[in-house]
Amino acid sequence: MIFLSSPHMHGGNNIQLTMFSVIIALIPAAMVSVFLYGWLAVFILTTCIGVSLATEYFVLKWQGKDTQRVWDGSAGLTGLLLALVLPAAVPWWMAVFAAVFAIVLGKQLYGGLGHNPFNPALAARVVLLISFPVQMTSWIVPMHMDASLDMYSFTTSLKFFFLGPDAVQQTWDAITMASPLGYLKTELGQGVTVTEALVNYHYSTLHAFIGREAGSLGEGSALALLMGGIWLMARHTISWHIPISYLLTMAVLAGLFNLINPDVYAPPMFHLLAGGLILCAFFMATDPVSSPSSGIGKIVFGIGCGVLTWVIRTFGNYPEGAMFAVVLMNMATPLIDYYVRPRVYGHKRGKQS
Amino acid sequence: MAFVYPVLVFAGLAFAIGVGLALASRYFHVEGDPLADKVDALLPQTQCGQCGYPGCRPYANAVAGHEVAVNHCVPGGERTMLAIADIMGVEPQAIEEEATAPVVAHIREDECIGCTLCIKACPVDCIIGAPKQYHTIISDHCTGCTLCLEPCPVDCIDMVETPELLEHWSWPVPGTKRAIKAEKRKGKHDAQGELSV
Amino acid sequence: MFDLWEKIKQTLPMGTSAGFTGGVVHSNQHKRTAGQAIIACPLPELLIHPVKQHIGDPCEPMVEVGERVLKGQMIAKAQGYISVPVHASTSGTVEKIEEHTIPHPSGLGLTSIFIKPDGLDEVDESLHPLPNYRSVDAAELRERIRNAGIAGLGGAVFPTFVKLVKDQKNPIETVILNGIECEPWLTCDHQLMLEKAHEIISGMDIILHLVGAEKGIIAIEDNKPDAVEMMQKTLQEMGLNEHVQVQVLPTRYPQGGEKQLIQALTGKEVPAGQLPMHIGVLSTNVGTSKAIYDAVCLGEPLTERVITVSGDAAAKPSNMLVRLGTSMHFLLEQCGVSSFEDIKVMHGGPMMGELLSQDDVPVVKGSNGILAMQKRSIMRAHFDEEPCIRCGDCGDVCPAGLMPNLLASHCKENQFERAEDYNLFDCIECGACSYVCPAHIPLVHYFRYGKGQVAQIQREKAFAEESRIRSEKRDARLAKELAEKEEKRRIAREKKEARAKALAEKEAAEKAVVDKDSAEQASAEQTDKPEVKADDKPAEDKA
Amino acid sequence: MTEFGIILLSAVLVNNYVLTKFLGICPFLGVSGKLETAIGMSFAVMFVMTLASTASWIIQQLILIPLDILYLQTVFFILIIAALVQFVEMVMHKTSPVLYQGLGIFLPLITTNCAVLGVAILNVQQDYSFFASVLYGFGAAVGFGLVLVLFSGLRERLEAAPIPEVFKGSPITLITAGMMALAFMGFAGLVKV
Repeated sequence: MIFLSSPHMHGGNNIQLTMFSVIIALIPAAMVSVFLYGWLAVFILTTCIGVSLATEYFVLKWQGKDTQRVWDGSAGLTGLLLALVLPAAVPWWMAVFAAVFAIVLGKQLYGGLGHNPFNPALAARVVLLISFPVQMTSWIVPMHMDASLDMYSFTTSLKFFFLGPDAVQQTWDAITMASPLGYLKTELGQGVTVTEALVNYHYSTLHAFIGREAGSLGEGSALALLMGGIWLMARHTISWHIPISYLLTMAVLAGLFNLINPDVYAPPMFHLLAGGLILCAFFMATDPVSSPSSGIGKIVFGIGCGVLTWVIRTFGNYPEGAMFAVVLMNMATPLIDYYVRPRVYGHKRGKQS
Repeated sequence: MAFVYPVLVFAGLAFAIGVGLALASRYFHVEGDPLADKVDALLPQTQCGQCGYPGCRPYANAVAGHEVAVNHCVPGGERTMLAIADIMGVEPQAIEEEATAPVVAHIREDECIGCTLCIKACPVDCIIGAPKQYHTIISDHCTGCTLCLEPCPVDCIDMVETPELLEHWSWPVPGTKRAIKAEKRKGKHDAQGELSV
Repeated sequence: MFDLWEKIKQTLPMGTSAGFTGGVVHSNQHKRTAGQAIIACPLPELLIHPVKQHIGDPCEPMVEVGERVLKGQMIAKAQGYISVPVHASTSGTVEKIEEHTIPHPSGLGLTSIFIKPDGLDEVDESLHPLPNYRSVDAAELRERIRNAGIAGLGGAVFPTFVKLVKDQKNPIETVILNGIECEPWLTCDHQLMLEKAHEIISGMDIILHLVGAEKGIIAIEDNKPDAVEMMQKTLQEMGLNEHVQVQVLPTRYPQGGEKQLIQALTGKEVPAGQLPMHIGVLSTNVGTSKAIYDAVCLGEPLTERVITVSGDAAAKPSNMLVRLGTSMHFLLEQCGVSSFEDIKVMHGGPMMGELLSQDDVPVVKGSNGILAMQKRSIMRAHFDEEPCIRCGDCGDVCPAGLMPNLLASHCKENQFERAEDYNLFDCIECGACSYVCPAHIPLVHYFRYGKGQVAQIQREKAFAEESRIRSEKRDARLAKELAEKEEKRRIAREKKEARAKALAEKEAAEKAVVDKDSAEQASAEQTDKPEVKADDKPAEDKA
Repeated sequence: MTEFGIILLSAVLVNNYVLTKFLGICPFLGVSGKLETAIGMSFAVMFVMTLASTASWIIQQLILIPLDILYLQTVFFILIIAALVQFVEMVMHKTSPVLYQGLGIFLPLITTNCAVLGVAILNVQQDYSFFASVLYGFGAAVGFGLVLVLFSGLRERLEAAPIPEVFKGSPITLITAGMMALAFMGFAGLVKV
């Protein structure tokens, strides 16, 4: 006999719906990436998503699980997110490796959906960054910046993606450029002030906002990401806690230090729009599985991400710290869930009965 | 003679540390075995002796002294085993005998000859009666240890399952269709494994 | 800082209303019976009264099989303090007293009194009407409310008289009348407020008088504007609108929960492990208030109540005045349910109610709704459980501020200590978490499982402790018996020896007397003597 | 002051003993199964490491260098560490028998823990001042404790996860530890030592 407990009504939400809303929210950003990098972006997106889905299918089959779960949207979302954090210069095998790593080591080995301690896409991205630092920090010049560059047509892109720069008779230097964060880091290391560096780079806040700067595929346009993120928040698919506390912490920290010494510390607006911060804040850090469950826990998580991102960007070797920060905070998630709990009705805060 | 100094220094230091530790060990001496108490508190206290020890306390002492495995308490079942393994910091071990449904002893009074042998056997003193009188079992206190079955010369004691009480009813673990399916699959998988072996 | 956060949280659109933490909003589409006049259910052929229809100790039957009983006659008397009696709901004869399935998720039974109605509906008039209750002693009023068998009719069925005390230490300041009815489908309280406003408010006046409270609040959700209007109008007519006010709250489940309602109305929380009276609040359901009025002013014990009979399988859903003890299947047949094949009967609302087994069970005091649901619509709410994606939606809607996903996973892993550490026992089982869970995890079921297991472990622990004491006592007794036996044996031995010695001495003396003259025997005596002396010593020591 | 801050930060995050130096792996894997035990172990290691670096500095400066017997460094250090561990063990047995049981064999094993000996030897190699070496020992222990506690939190979650049979236990634990080490690479270059 099966006992069914109340409630005998359901609100109608389900995992598939959640996952597909996030995918839909990422479509503007994916479109911007295609606009910036042409066919290259299309190849990377399709490779990552396709390989993720295929890997998921084979792993599920190998484990004797229900292969229908491929369509719950989580593998597709992982592939999409992974593609969006990769630079356009990655060769095909790196994209494939990252997708397989994300699905197999990032997720399925931990027992599949709901059990991965780290965000799979970010874990794969961190592995790539540490293993192939050069390729992962070289950014293809976006299409609008150098229209004369023959990089974006279907055949050239295809050759480049599969055979590398030599196949398209291009040198690495000619087709890549530094991202604002990377440029700033190098210049600051040589004693140039922040303002000078940004002027030399022809940095424009407006461009960074609407998406005309070099970077990973999905990092380009803060506008597109914000559109998706705010839509998700309005739908209650993601809660506001992590993005808001993350961005706020970043802004406060950057602003504070920028006030202290504007020559060394970049202004808050630059930090907010540069790199993968917005993508991480709205789509990576909010990955429900690897972030805390309670509202307060999420705020602590967001603050931690903000601090770590700023610290790594400002003092570390790597120009971009958002991904590291999120993975590092993912490690702390179980502890946050254990120690930071919401106040229970009828109890005083901090005192567990 | 260059080696004399180092040797002396080393010996001296070692001696000083030795004395210090000896004093400390006296100061931090642990009385009794608090662990055995903790283990004893986890045992169901049926005093049934199925673990091979004459009661729960002796088994607790043996477990606390790492003399015996943690999986010998039959009535305690898996939960007790896990709790003991947890507190002892050892790997959980499989329970050899399945714990049965809770039972209590019941005397068929018309057959009882009043020999008082069961009264002597009961570890928790829950059988009342006098010589040549019917005995009866206070079922609220019976631990279901079955120790009274053996001595009864006329085999008039039964073990009966305790009735399910409304106020003691509790929700079973949720069983969804998928969980049931998975369970079935696992069973099939195990069966296949056995076949192939 | 965190308190500030709590304040900010209340102003944000994230599953919180101004009133209480968490909660979900249901649409009104399931309130099919809203606005339908209460109709009386016909007399069934058999009435079944379980001896326990409240929270607390079960009653003891006080009628014999074959005895004739009248409507309102007490047929089972209260045992213990937290207990209220059961009354016959029509006149007839007691057919039998035996176990019968009760409306409980377990499908287990309880001793019940079966009454065969004679159709006369003759009323037992031993309880006199007391319209002038203000002149009556409070203790007597309480006793009357108890003897009328009144327990909370909102569903919790806690004996009402227990709450109606005038305590110097915890004076009741506010009496809350709960007309929230936040469960989807249910409309019985709504309709009761429309039709029996006068009685309800009179009942509240009795409560105010009993506990000596000054202020009364009638809480109604904003999806029942007609009830609000009716209550306000009646209060004005009765001239009570100075003390008692109607407060309209935004519709949100589970606002009808006692603790949540108190939080929503007063902003105060009932401290854990305490009762509303400890913060000077008393809350009762509108139906209970009406029952109190009936018992005091009309002299009628609790024998019938208003029930919403509805569900998606009921062709003619309605609000019905039903005799307690009426068969639920009979009731559903009145509402257009013809076959019980593909139907699940639900007792209570869909959020907190229970599915019943296929057996026919009687209506009890706590039945506020009986819903006939299609099996497939039930299954639609109980999808297969998928892995938790830890989205935290459950925590956002939890009115108790728990973290349901972690709690459930601890219950699932049988880590009950951890679960208790996460305040398992503060869960009110409202079901909001399961309702929003995208992974369809039966969270409430896990909590119930966990609570049951914890209770069982505690019972086993208590039993083990008792057994240990008994066993230790037995060991001590055996040791003592052994010692006593040894002692006795020793005493016996010594006595024997002493006797033997005395005998020997005596014999020796006699011998000595006899052989005194014999010179050659004197030497023999000398050889004997040391032996006797050696034996002598212990006996002397003992003495 | 800045120097001390850098020493501490470097020992805790950048040159974390477990995740970048790969020292002390055996207690890291052995006692990270439960949060409570991990916290207890962290404190025990913190105590032993701080005292060990203090004592080793004293011995280095007052005995080994004056007597010119640096070749006996390891022997002396092990003697001191063993005594300290013995002491901690006695105290723990008295004050917290459950933790004592929980740590089990890993408590006496702190004696031969490479992290503790490592802290003593690296300390004298880097020629720190007394205060700096104490701080370094403490920082290394905090780093060890931090990672151990984080890891135990993760492992408690893994416990409940339906991990494929072949990866249960050590494999998934090592994979997770590897991921943690990768993430800690993000701190690279945070302080230029």
